[in-house]
Amino acid sequence: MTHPYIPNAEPGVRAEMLAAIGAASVEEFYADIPAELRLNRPLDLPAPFVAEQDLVRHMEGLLGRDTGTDRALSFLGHGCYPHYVPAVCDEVNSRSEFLTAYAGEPYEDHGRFQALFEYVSMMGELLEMDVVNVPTYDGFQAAGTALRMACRYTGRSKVLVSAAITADKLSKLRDFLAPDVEVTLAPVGRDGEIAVPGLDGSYAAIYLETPNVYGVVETRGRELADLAHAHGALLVVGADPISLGVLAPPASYGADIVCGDIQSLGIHQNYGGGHAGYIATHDHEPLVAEFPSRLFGIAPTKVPGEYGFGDVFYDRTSFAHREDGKEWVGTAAALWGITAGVYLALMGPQGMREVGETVLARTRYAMDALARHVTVLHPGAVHFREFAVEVPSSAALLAGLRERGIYGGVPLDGTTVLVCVTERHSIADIDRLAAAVQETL
Amino acid sequence: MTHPYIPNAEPGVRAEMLAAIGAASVEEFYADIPAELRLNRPLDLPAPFVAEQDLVRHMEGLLGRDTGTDRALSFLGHGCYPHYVPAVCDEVNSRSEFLTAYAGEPYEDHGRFQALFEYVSMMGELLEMDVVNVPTYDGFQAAGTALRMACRYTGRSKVLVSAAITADKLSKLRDFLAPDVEVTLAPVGRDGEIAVPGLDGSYAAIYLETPNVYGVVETRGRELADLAHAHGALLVVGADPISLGVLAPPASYGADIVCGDIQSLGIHQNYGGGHAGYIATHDHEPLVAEFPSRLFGIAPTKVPGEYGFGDVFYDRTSFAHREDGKEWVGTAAALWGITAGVYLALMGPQGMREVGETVLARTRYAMDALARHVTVLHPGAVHFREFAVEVPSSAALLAGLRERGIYGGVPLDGTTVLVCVTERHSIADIDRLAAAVQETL
Amino acid sequence: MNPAESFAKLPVAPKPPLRRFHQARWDEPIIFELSSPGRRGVAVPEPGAPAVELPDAVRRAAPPKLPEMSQLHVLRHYLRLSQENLGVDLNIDVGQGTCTMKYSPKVNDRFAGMVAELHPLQPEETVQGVLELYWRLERMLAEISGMARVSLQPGSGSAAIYANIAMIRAYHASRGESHRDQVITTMFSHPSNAACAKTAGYEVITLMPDAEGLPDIEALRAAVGPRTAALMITNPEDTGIFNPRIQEFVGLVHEAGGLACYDQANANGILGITRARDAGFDLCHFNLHKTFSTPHACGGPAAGACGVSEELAPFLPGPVVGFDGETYRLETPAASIGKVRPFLGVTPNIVRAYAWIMALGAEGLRQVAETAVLNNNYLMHRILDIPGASAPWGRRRVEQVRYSWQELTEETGVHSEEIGVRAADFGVHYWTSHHPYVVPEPFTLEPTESYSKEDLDEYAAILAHVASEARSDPAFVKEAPYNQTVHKIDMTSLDDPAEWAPTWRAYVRKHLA
Amino acid sequence: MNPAESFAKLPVAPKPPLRRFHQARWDEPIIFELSSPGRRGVAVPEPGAPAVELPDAVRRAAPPKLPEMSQLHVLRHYLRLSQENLGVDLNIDVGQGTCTMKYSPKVNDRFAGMVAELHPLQPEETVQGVLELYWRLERMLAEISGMARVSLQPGSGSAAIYANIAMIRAYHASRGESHRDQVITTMFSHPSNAACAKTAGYEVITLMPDAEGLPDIEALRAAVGPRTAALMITNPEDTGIFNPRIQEFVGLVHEAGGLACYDQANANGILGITRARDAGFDLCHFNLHKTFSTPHACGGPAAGACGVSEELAPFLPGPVVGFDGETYRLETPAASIGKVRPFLGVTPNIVRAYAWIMALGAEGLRQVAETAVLNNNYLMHRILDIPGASAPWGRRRVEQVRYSWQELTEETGVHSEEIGVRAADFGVHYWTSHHPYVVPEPFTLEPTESYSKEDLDEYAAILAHVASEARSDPAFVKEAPYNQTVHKIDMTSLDDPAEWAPTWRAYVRKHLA
Ligand SMILES: Cc1ncc(COP(=O)(O)O)c(C=O)c1O
Ligand SMILES: Cc1ncc(COP(=O)(O)O)c(C=O)c1O
Repeated sequence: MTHPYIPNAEPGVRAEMLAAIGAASVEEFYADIPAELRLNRPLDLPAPFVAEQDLVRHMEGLLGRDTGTDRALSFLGHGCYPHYVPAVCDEVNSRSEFLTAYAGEPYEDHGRFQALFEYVSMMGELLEMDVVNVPTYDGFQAAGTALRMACRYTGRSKVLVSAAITADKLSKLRDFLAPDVEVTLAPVGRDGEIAVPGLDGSYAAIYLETPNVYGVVETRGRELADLAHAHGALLVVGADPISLGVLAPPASYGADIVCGDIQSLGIHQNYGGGHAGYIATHDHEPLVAEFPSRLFGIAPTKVPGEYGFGDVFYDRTSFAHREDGKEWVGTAAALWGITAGVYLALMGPQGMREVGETVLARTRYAMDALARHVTVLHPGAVHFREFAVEVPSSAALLAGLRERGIYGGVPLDGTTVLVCVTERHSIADIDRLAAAVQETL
Repeated sequence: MTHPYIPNAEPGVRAEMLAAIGAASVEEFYADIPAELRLNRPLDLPAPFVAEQDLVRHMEGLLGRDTGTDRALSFLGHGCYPHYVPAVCDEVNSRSEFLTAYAGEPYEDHGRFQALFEYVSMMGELLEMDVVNVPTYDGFQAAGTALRMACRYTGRSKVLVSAAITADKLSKLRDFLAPDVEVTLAPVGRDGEIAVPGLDGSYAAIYLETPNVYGVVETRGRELADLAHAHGALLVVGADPISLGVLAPPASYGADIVCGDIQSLGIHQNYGGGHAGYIATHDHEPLVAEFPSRLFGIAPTKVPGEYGFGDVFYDRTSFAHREDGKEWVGTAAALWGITAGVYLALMGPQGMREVGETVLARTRYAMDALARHVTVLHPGAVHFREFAVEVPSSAALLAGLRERGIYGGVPLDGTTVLVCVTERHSIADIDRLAAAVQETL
Repeated sequence: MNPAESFAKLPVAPKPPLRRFHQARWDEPIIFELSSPGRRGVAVPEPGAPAVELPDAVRRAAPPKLPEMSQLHVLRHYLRLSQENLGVDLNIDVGQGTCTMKYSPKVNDRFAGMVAELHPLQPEETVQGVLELYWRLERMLAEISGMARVSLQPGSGSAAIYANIAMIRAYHASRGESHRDQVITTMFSHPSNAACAKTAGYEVITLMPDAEGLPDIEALRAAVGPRTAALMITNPEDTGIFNPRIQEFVGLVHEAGGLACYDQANANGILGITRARDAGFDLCHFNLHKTFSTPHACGGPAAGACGVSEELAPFLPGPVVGFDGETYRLETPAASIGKVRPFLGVTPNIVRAYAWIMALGAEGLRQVAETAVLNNNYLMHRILDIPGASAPWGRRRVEQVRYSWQELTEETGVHSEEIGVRAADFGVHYWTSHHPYVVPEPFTLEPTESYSKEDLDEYAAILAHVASEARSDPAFVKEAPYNQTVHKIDMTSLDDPAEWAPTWRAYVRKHLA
Repeated sequence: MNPAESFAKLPVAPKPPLRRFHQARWDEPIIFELSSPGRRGVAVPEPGAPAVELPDAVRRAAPPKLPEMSQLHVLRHYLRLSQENLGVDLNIDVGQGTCTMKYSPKVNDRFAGMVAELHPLQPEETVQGVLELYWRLERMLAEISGMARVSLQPGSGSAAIYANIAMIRAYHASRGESHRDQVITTMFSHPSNAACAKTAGYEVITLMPDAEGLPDIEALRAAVGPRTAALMITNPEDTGIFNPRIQEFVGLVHEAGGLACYDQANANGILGITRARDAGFDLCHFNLHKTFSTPHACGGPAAGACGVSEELAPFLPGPVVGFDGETYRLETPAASIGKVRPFLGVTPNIVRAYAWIMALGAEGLRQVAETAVLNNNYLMHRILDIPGASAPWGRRRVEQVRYSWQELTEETGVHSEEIGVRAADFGVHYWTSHHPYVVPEPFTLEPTESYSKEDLDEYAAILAHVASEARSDPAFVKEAPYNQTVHKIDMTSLDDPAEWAPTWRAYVRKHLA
């Protein structure tokens, strides 16, 4: 049987094509592969499910064993968030034309260019910055690249990084910056915010996140911006865009580069496969010159009133100049950018404000509800979406909750649990968590 | 808040539009509705879920209580069948352009016309008939209309209907034919086939189905065709197209009108919402004149090599002539027609043969497996997809199976159960059923 | 990159008033022409059990000549065809008047998918969720119509009309009044009212519009009598005019012993404003694929709902869903007309309609109605500004308007249908109206609540432009389309039995042999 | 209906040799231009709890100027844009050479959806299914590459290359050989090899092709030495030529104490034919979005897989999935370089790649390879028939070919890029190739196994036609496109800081103020 995915495997066509080429067999095309490199046996792989229905059964059997957050009450966050995904987001990103396209020209792929231009433009409004990249892989990469951009821009090779970031992200930053950038950690204050550090002229940047790993909203951004600028450094801020309907955009208090992950904007948790990173700056040529990612911009066409698009300042990239470009560029996470654009267009300014207000209020409600049973850390700070609690045993608490159908949070250590509350958690959900915590303890 | 579905409910726009029209308020447009007909209170409806996420929760809560055939092992058939639906079928019928279109002209809706033309054309190949309608509602309607077509064509008003059809379909036929067509039932022979009836010149048609309600493949089609024709009547055959890769198309043994349901061709069970009816004839003008449905055909355009489409013989329809058209035409089940076309194109002749062979073999395997524990009816007949078994108590057996996670079949009466086996049932599934039957008895 | 010389400057000029549309044109062959032997789009599992030998009498002799294609090629073909189609999601779909082309929320498709794997004959205890949903939707539609019970079984508006007539027939029969053999309808009621009545065995009497565009009440007086089984009427009719004397119409029919049946296929403009039962109707029906937003799906699957008074309830098609305060059950009404279609109804659309109402609530439905009516009157205001367009019988309209290009046609020779085809060169379309064209050179617009003011302005601007083209260059308009998938079609062969080709098979036989 | 006079006859004439394509053109404004105050596309639930007052320092002062649109209008805009885009599902996508544009089966998207609601930090016992899938895919890729372990964490091919370099760096460091500060690559290896190495702190040495189009082995001999950290090489290179001396290359590097790292982004032509480890490589990577069929998604999300020998396994990014015969667990390799991305990997694509292999099996993968290579050689045969097209360095090719229009350009002045743009007027496209253009006027075709002979014939016919147009009317070709969504773009402003507009905000400020 000719496999449904391989039309020219049909013997008749195959013979016809070989005849047209004048080749006796496909083997001829492999003439350059030396005999000693040839694998002279079939690959040792499981027997296939050629019939689609058999494959479906297999996959349903395999993945049906998982108990997703749709079948439990989940308060897991810590870098991947269960915000509500409007159906239109999924509709748009599952369109064949977007899902299966790649890298056509701004003509036959006009739609992709416009959709991504609109995404970066909406992000620009949210961030109050004029330059936003076509997404890089994820927020980790965005932070790493933002710091490298700061180093290249300032000509320095030291960065001060807030300790209030996830261990995983720090691991990525260390590896990514390792060869030539020195990373110093700024400690976290008792209030859960970055402690205002000492700085000198050797630093390229201060990097902090808001909300930070504890869900704490950093309030001293302006002070830190002034400090950085006073020493010729940049302020680089990691911000979750979902918060920016209510929280001040970092640019407003002096951030020079803003970066983060857009998974919260209309993208499912996807077992960690829903990430995409943004990096934003002002329209300042020397800083724009340091972006490795693609930047899309409007360009006129021969026809008045027609919007064309193209690559802004392509010469920066490794596509243009290999190792002489900035870092590298390649396939990253464009479709999530389009999706986030759809999300922002659906939400509009009101929706973004409301989702922010709802998350703030429900987070606070959850903190208050849990505070009756456990110690809530940094109770005086403004929290967005996450907060940490101290418990006798993280493992015991979480196991107890799990028995009650609740994924109670992410253990930060043996006695600290990070709880995530979004607009998808109803007040009743939070009450259920609080009751279960009480029972479990 | 302006509802996301109602852009002009926004007060500013609303006021602007009223001003443009010169109306003080929307009330003015209702001037023709007398005060005594006005509902002077809000409708008494449940509080809405305006936020999409709240609606999702509500719907998941409501429908999550059902245990579908994807969460049990189901042998239910009896007019609605669990054939495998290739993913491409769902992909095509969920395309916005098809899902949300209606009744444009053959220009701006060229795609719909071509897709439906191709559907009827593929059905024509399967049926070996030249005329197939754009789908009517379902197989019930198709049978009713086919019989009315036969009556109009012959000028007679009596039909002989095989008793081997479902009670529901008979109910529909009785109601639909009631005013002016007399329905006589032909008994079922001991072999499970229609008993060859007596006929006279007052009959417009003999109607039988194959496979019939017992899953029995009727073998005396030619004889019945000759009988009908000898008396100036038509042979109308109800056939499930999924069987026609292996079973002879009724036209090949003399059927004049063939009809049925296409739910088996790539359409989910949908709790009974996946039905669409087909009617087919030869290209014989007087019979074509009796179709009430739309027929789409190829027409040339101004540009050579361009396929245009349009309505064939539109003058037949109630759209053209109201009560002087044939029955009526309206919105029916076009998207399922497109879907069935996709299915047939995916399957091709080989796929249709293979699915037929697999269903035949597994049906027989299931009959043999159950025959070890219960009495299988009509064991000598060829069965396709369904067969009946006699048991001490249908209710007891089915309840017992249900406890074991099995929907064992449809009870035809207190001691007869109809079992359905398709290509989706593995041999292991059938063995599991047989074992459970044994345990239950 | 190596930018050439500059030939255009930023900023981009403002867009011109009309969209420079071109529809996707893939010039696709017919699917059979894409076939190549031996290929296939999906594989089927081996039997895994002994093959069954079929007797000659039932064995297929030659394989069906279906296309043989790999999966990508099937998909690609249909995706290309899909791009060659408009739909509510793509265009300003206000031109299919009486068809209520509204937004069908995407999230509702997801809900519809939740019932995909339910079998209609599952044990009732395993389908309490979907049964409750049916029950709740029935209760909501009962409230909206004022009726006692509602059947959700019919597969469309016309099927619901037919079910209503079947109930009317059964009702009269149950009272020994089977001599009632006439149904009265109106010329501006949907043709299915007349056609279904005729199919059900009735003689059809059609009331023509009076000078005000309303069905002639004197003609009704003349028509009613002991043979009257029912009045089947739309209101507002296809004209968009609400008949203020509707209660009188109902009264006259009731006095004669007939029933009054309300075609509420499109109730979009009067949701929460006025109800069928309150005007005295005994039966009514809704199209869930219109007012209640389920998608039109290229012409179905659709769904109809029949609402009836207490008196007619025993005749409803069965089953209906009953509720004892704890459990939902399928029940067959006492004197049921039986099945009008398989099983309980077109469930995916029942689910969508339910979800749509639940997203809006009472206040939302009222906003739907008011906005639909506002949009309609606003669009009318814009259309009537176009020289050559008119709306017979003055300006009173609810949610749709039957317009006329009579004046333009007289002036230019360009017909309404031609204007519609040319309008589609700008990415929108319209439907003229049902035959016969009582309003000359008609077109029927119904903007519903889904469209924005900007949409309506764009739509009116397109028609204004085409009307002016008709004046300046009528031949150009008549030779349209230019920017769509195909060019002007010669339809003549479609009515010629020697030529017509309703399948590829017929085409090959007649034209390629 | 009232058919007019006939002007065309059946049968329809045969289709002309080239498709009369026109892409959808909706002339859409930028989304901000569709905004109207107060509208919205989706509602958010009320807090249901007391509001939190934000301190001034963190409260947003002015609302973001996002568009305000109803749901249908957002959807419509994006659906229109989607129609203005090509994709594998729509076109004969053989022109993005080295990008392996193959069919991504629709059913696999459904599987991808099954992990949508999994959180990456769920307790391991609640995600045994997806962990098993990771583990199984790792085992299969290990078999396909011959490597000991495979990380599925990287988000793309380039990210996998970077992870490989990071492992190389860690490996040398662990042996006290951090003085190794050079990476050798080749000009026809993907630029990310050079760029990632540079980012990781290495000096990059690039081998140029020799007279046969293969990387110059003498140059390699000259380059290797005590500073050599690794060779990073593609094979077959972007030219499509398999380097028969690859084992020698690896040997030379090994002798110098360096590691050999194989860019197998695109292994489509050699699946089951030859394996990275068997040629002595220490590391390799696959692009799951190429060879293993996950969709390209307009440029990601993608997925990369890093395969390594036993010796390098301790350095893999963490976590990886371990299996004790009963339970699947997340484990961190002993000397892990740490995270290269959040969590475990781009799971939806891991799922798709797994399903794709499981639909094919060993025999199917071999058919994939053989058919990809057959298709490539067949297409090359057709392309080389076009006067003006050539494929430098003879006819030996595996799954792709870097062609040249040098002769045509010399004759006509029309450049490769222009030919590609004009070809898109027929519904297909191509990519020239990576900079710098070592092959003059390049274009790179890679037909993969997904396309039919008919597709390849059509593609070749389009290029032949455009080439002949270039001869007969070069200016016409240079002014293309004509049948696409937009017309010829003036790109000059994009490189001018005073003019460029990388967001709407910048555009408004610079050009509309
Ligand atoms: C007023 C009216 N009645 C009845 C119908 C018939 O509905 P359907 O097309 O669903 O059969 C329609 C729709 O076309 C209608 O607008
Ligand atoms: C040979 C080769 N290596 C590496 C890459 C980079 O992969 P990605 O685009 O996923 O970063 C590609 C794809 O462009 C490639 O073809």
